[in-house]
Amino acid sequence: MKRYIARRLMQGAVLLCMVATIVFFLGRLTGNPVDLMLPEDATAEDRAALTQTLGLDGPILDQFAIFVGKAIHGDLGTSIRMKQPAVDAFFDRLPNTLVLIPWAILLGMLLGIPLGVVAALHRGGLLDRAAGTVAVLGVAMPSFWLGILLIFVFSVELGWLPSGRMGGPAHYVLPVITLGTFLVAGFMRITRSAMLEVMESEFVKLARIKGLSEAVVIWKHCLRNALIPVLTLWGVFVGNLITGAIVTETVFAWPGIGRLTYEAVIYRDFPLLQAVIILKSILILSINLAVDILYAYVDPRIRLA
Amino acid sequence: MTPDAKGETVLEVRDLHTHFFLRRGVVKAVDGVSFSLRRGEVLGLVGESGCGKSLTALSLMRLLPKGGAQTIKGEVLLGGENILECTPAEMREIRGRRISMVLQDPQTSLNPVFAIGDQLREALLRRKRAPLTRAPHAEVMKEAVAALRRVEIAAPEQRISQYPHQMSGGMKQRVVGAIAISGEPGVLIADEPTTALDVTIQLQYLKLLKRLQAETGMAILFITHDFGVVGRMCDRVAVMYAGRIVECGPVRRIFEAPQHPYTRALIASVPKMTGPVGRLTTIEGQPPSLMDLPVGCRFASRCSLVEQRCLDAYPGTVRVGDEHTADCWKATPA
Amino acid sequence: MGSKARVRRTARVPWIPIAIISVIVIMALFAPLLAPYSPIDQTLRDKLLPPAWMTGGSDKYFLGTDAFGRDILSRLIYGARVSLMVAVLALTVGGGVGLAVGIVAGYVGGAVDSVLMRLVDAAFTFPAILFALLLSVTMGQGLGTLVIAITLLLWASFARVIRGEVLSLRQRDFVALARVRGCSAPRIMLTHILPNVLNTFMVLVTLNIGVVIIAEATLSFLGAGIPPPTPTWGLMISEGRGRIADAWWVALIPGIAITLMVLSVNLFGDWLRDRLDPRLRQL
Amino acid sequence: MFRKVARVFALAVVLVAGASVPSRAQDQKGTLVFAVESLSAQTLDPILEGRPGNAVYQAVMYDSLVGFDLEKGGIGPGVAERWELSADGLTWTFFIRPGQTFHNGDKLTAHDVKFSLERQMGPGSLASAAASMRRTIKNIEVVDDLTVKVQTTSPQIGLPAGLSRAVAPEGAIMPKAYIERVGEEEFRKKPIGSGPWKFVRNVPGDRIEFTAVTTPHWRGRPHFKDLHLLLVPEESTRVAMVRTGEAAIASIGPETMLGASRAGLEVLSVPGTMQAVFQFWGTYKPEVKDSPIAKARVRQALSLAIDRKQVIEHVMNGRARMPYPFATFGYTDYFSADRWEKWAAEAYRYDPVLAKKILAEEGYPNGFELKFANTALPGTQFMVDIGTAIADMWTKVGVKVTIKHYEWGSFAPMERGDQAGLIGWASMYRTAGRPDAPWRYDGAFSPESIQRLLGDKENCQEICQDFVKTSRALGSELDKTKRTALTDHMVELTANSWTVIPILEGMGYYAINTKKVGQFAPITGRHELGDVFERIPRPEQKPWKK
Amino acid sequence: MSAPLQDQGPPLLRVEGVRKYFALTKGILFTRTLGHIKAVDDVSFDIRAGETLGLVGESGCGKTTTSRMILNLEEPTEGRILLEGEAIHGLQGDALRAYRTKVQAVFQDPWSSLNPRMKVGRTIAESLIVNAWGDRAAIDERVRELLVQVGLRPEQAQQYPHEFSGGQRQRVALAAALASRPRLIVLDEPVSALDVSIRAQMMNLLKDIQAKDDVAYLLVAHDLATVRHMADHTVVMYLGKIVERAPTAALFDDVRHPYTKALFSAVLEAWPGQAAEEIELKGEVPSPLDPPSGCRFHTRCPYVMPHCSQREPALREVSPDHFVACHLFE
Repeated sequence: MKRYIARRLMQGAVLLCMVATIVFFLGRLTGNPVDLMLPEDATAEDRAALTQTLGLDGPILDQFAIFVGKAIHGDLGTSIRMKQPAVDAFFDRLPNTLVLIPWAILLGMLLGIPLGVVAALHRGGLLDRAAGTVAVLGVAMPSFWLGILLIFVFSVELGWLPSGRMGGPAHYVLPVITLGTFLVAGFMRITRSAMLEVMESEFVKLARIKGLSEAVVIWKHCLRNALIPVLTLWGVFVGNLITGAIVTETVFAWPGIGRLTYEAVIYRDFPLLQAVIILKSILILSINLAVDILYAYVDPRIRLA
Repeated sequence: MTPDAKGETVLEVRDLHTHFFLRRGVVKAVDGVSFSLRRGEVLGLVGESGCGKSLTALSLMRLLPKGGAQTIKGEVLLGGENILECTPAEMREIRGRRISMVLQDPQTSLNPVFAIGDQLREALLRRKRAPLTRAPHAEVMKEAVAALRRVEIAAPEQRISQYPHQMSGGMKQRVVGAIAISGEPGVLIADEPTTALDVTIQLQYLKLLKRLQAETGMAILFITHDFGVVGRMCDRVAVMYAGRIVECGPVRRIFEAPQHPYTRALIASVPKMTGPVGRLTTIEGQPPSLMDLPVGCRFASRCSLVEQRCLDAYPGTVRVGDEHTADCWKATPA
Repeated sequence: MGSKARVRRTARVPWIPIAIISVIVIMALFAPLLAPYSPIDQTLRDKLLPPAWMTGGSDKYFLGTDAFGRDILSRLIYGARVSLMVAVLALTVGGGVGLAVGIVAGYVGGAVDSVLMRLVDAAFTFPAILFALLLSVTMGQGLGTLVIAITLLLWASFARVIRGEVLSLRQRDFVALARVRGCSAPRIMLTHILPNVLNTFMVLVTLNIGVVIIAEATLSFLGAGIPPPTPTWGLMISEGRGRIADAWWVALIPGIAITLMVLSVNLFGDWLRDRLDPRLRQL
Repeated sequence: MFRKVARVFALAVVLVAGASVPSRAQDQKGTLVFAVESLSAQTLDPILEGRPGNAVYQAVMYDSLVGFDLEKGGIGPGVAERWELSADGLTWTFFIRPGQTFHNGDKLTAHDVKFSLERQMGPGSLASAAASMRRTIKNIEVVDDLTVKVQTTSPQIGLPAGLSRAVAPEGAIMPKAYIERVGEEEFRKKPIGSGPWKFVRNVPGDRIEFTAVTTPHWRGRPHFKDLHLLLVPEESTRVAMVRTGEAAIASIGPETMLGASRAGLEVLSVPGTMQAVFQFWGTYKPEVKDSPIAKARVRQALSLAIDRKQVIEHVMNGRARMPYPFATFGYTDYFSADRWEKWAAEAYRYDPVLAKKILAEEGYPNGFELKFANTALPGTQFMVDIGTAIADMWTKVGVKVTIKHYEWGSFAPMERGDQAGLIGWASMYRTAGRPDAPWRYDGAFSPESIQRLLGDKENCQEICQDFVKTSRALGSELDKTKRTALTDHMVELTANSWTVIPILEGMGYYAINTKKVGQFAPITGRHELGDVFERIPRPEQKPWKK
Repeated sequence: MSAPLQDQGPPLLRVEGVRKYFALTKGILFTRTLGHIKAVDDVSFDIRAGETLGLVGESGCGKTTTSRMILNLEEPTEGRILLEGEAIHGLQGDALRAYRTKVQAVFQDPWSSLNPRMKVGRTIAESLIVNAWGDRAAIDERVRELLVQVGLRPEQAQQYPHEFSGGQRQRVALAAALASRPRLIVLDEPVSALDVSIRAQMMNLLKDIQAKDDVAYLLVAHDLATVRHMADHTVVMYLGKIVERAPTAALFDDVRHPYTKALFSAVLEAWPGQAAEEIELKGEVPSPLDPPSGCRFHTRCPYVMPHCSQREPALREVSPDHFVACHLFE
């Protein structure tokens, strides 16, 4: 296991280097933040001065060398727009996103897994198709559209829920629904197919031969096995959620890293953008690693291998 | 020990029909199977793949695969009670306690995510009718160890906390056996339990089964395609072909004087360890499609002795000897 | 061998989704014939008319008009064209690259596999939407940018699934036998592996049509899609989102269109998967 | 890194931190919530925010040296009550309003003014005019506690305007003693100003909270107890928040205006703050000599093809007006506003027939192909709409328009300080009005500028040279009449060149929930509300009107 | 080191001291080898043209790895394999292609050995196509001929594998193996997945083809009766080693090695009540990662002697052409 983790960490490091390099050069191609920071009638002189202040004037390779040198020491630069260390900006906002994600996953699982089980139990039947349709509806609706509709219905028309921003528990409802619905289909599909596979297996037959009740057979023997592939999805989903957060956080004025990312692109805040992408990659990689370790815990075949 | 008299019939199957209802048609996988099983006896059910022997077993357990399989006719009398008429709840009570089963593939028969002990525990608790969660753990585990010891697993105390993937195939099949017999069932169905095992391990397992049977007096329905296993294990043997039992009788009689041409050909086609090495006898052709069965004898198209009447009508079951029957026009009644 | 009769109960053919998909495809193909107006022609005086059946609606505009007085029905019809074009292009390019990478990585294995799979991991780590945003900012908005961006979003997931399939195919005897018969590696990949992953590929394509359409819409929402006035469904929602309170039809109608379309292709894809490859459990 | 992670999780646990606010005078109560699409840098150090328009949140807590004329727009008294220019035009003297204090009780004196201006000019400053201030300001001298003298290297007529918030936040006055005592880091964490609102908390990416000063303030003592500025990038969400009362005021665009007013919200528009313009880069360059748009008449025809009234009516929901010539607004000093208003009404009329006729005369009876670059700053979706509408109008006179939308930051020619990429194109963007037109004109037309619309150093022909001459003269002309004449000449030159053509004027829109705030009016020419919050009454109070 | 079989002529295939170790490693940058799975450990035998060699053993004994090395699907760790005197590993280009025409294979599982997306005619023709054997018409003719040879109808070339039963598929697989007129066909459990009645058909067919085409077989099997009917020579393997090797008839007459004896007694004869000398082995096959010292069978051997665990027995000739690796025969 240790060896496995070590290897994964190594791979992660290589990956991060790739990501960092791509981001650096791509970011430099996308435009210059100077113009966004200056009024339209700034003079060429103002422009040059600001470019120098921001350290954007050297040859790009020199800039890259400086970037790498600092990055090794954990300094991913200072946000041009917010004038604070980019790493700090990221970690300031990260909790706001992190409090959203578990709820979204929970919502996805609470709806998706039972739907998947029901669909598998009624394979090919009406309930299967109904469950499938309900679940797929989540992926079929663009999340920004869903978010706007939810605000319009539940906040503006009905006045039940606040329409945006972080706040008390009520503030979580709409963003979590927006973020979580698209997971339902994923969880449902994988639960369904895993259940179908497991339900055909010999050990389920043996469990029935033992005379166990149908509930124990389905919810203990089948589901526990079916949950293993469900778990592998977590890694993918968290990645999706972090990306999906860009849209959700924009719609709901949620001050998380999704919004931060979007702003970093829009304002060409290179250091911030680099930091956000690199730190996000670290986040996704660590979550994937954590999921794999968890996976090993759930599946004894891996744990004890 | 139950006070059953030796030779008492514990399981009787009468005219069992289990069909698959598919959109393409009806697959008559089990199409009129009858046999009986006596206490302490091993009945071999032999046949080639697709002849319906496994489905017969699953029909007896009422564990038909999903997707259109249905027992439409017949009786399965377990101790005189037709279990086809039981409610699902009653059937759960019967399974594992009065009739149990060992499956073919030891690799997939155990749930990979639970320790061996857990899986045994479920079965043991069932026997005690105790709620799954409330029995004292230590006591049940002690019983689980005993159950493993009974199937000759070395160091059962350690094995109990292991997971299936940590065991060899032979060992897993023993655990499956331990689970299957933990409810002291009167009838055990063994569906090709040794097919996936190496020959030396197979021998160990068969001997174990024999011993367990001697200890408990259970009746075993032993499903196999291997005449060697039949010869070693069984008291009587029923030969199945295309959904029907075509011949049934004591093992020695079947081997020495098979009455059905299919049985005869089948035994002849098996390569032998002794005797001359020459061309093997073969059965040409293929078994008929279970979706489109002929009206006459199902073996007629491959039979070397075929006559017109074989094609016209299915031959009845003919008593050809003491406890020996054959479904053939040419069989001579005893 | 037991007498286990292997039966697969196929789900019923999803006629309603197929009908919806057909309607949309026909809309896309024959847009100039079907659309009552030009999708970009503005009539500012007729702006924000509600659908014909509502009070204030005009018979001229069945689904109403948007803020520029453009006919929503016509835009919807032409929008189908753009959405499908993006889907076809992105799936051809992204799916094709993923297919090739998956086959090579899975079959060749070893270092090649490691390198390719690390690339796939990198693609998964790198937020694709972000990449698309960056790209649209770098290259300017447009169909090409959009297709490249969505391609980058797709190829890795294709590659990963296909590779998994190839790994299990490689274990099959016919692949070893092909080597024994003297087939070269490229030949085996082309004649033995490729035809056997095509089912999986088709299922992936179907299930990903929805992903592409949503991605296109999302990028339009974030201002990185196909630029106006070209009608795309995502752009229509984006343009109408501010008016949801007073002119709901501008955003709601394309939203429903996207939802129906994606729902249909997904249900169709689910069915296809059940039919062709029930083991396939990818999203 | 570990500490950071630990902090993150600690924060994640504490979701909402309740802040206890001490009780205060009865006449200040409630919270004024303002939702805005961008808080830009969201920093409260004035030297770290370059764009004036985004500094709405700094205006709340800092006063600037020069303020506004609340009635007419343009500049007016601020921290300095009045200012005067020496006869040689090289020294500005500012007279500080007495009795001003910072939030920590320190007196605001001329020392703070000198300190602030020097800090804005300093090397760490990102202020947009830092470079030009360094170049033009020779010396800053504290005469006494309430008097400051600023000496410039050459006459700088526009200096007071440059130190007002109407142009740039460079005039913000910071507490010298405090910053010197606690250092820059601490100042940025706990900023202190002299404005009517005190800083409470800054949650990056989410909001900034202020609380009202309890003492009287020359800008007005706030009626609300607290002020929250919320960052809500999605416009429909902002409107929704005003509808639900979660916010009292939100910045909006024309596209949500109708919905907002139908929903019973009041829609406020700020007159004359910005222009939508389209312009042609490098028309004088040899490589575009044969291009249709190298001809001024063709460019004029394109202007005639635009139905501005339609755009104002339908795209802007009637909340905009016909423009003056480029970047000249009603409140601009030294400028014959009436004359140009009349001129513009005629020149910018809608006459597609004439447009077609001109095109035919110039040799394009069947139109020509035109590439049209449309740029929009974040939060100005309506610019895309305007561009789309105009492209359609041009199409209707036979011009085949290919429209391409850019974000401001990716507007390639701007970023390189070179228009190579857009030569031969029409391009459109939004420009802010300036109280001092010459400054804005210099940035657009002079051969040294970034845009150099009339000519560059290699190609500076007649008009270009005339412009340079006029512009130089304006820089040092102290006589008001002569100055007006020069300004008018400059406007005339550029307007008749048809290189920059305004479309409409006035964009600063807000949706207001009247149950949450009382009646108030914005400051003309000041499209953000940073200097108005303290005057906004509570709903039950009497309206604040200019 | 064991001596090769005594032969009348040069062997078609010679396996010389072949070992195959699969390394188990640890570490990322600096890998340490923890140990080796000794799948095949010093195996030698010859196959003569036109004859059948049976390779018998339980799962994990190395028989399949050996056959895969002969098929050039795996490289041996040590030792070499010669076909007609030429080492087969390391062949390139034309030489490799020529080798591929000479050695073919039929595998156990009829369901996995045919490409489900390829018409069977194309599968059969494949080795002809890749080796540019002839033009299209000639290849079609050859495919028809092969189909008839294996007892199928020529028009079945146009069908896909799913239209065939297991036995028919195995015939197709055989036809495909025969297409290039190989000198040796590796038969890896060719009949064990087939039903009893089909199995006999297949075995007869294999024998007929051998008689006609003079092709040699390497028959990998676990079923002794099948080997008895098919093979001229038999090699018994246990844990990667050859324990006994003899002409089939001699072996079945006079079983020497205790393991072979156990194997024989575990065969369940289809004749009930035949009480032979029965050796029931205790326990399971040890892990090839950590095989027992000395004689690998000593942990389960009923005749185990103290020195069995110390010294490895050599394969020695106990009677003409009958080799046994056991200390009992020293």
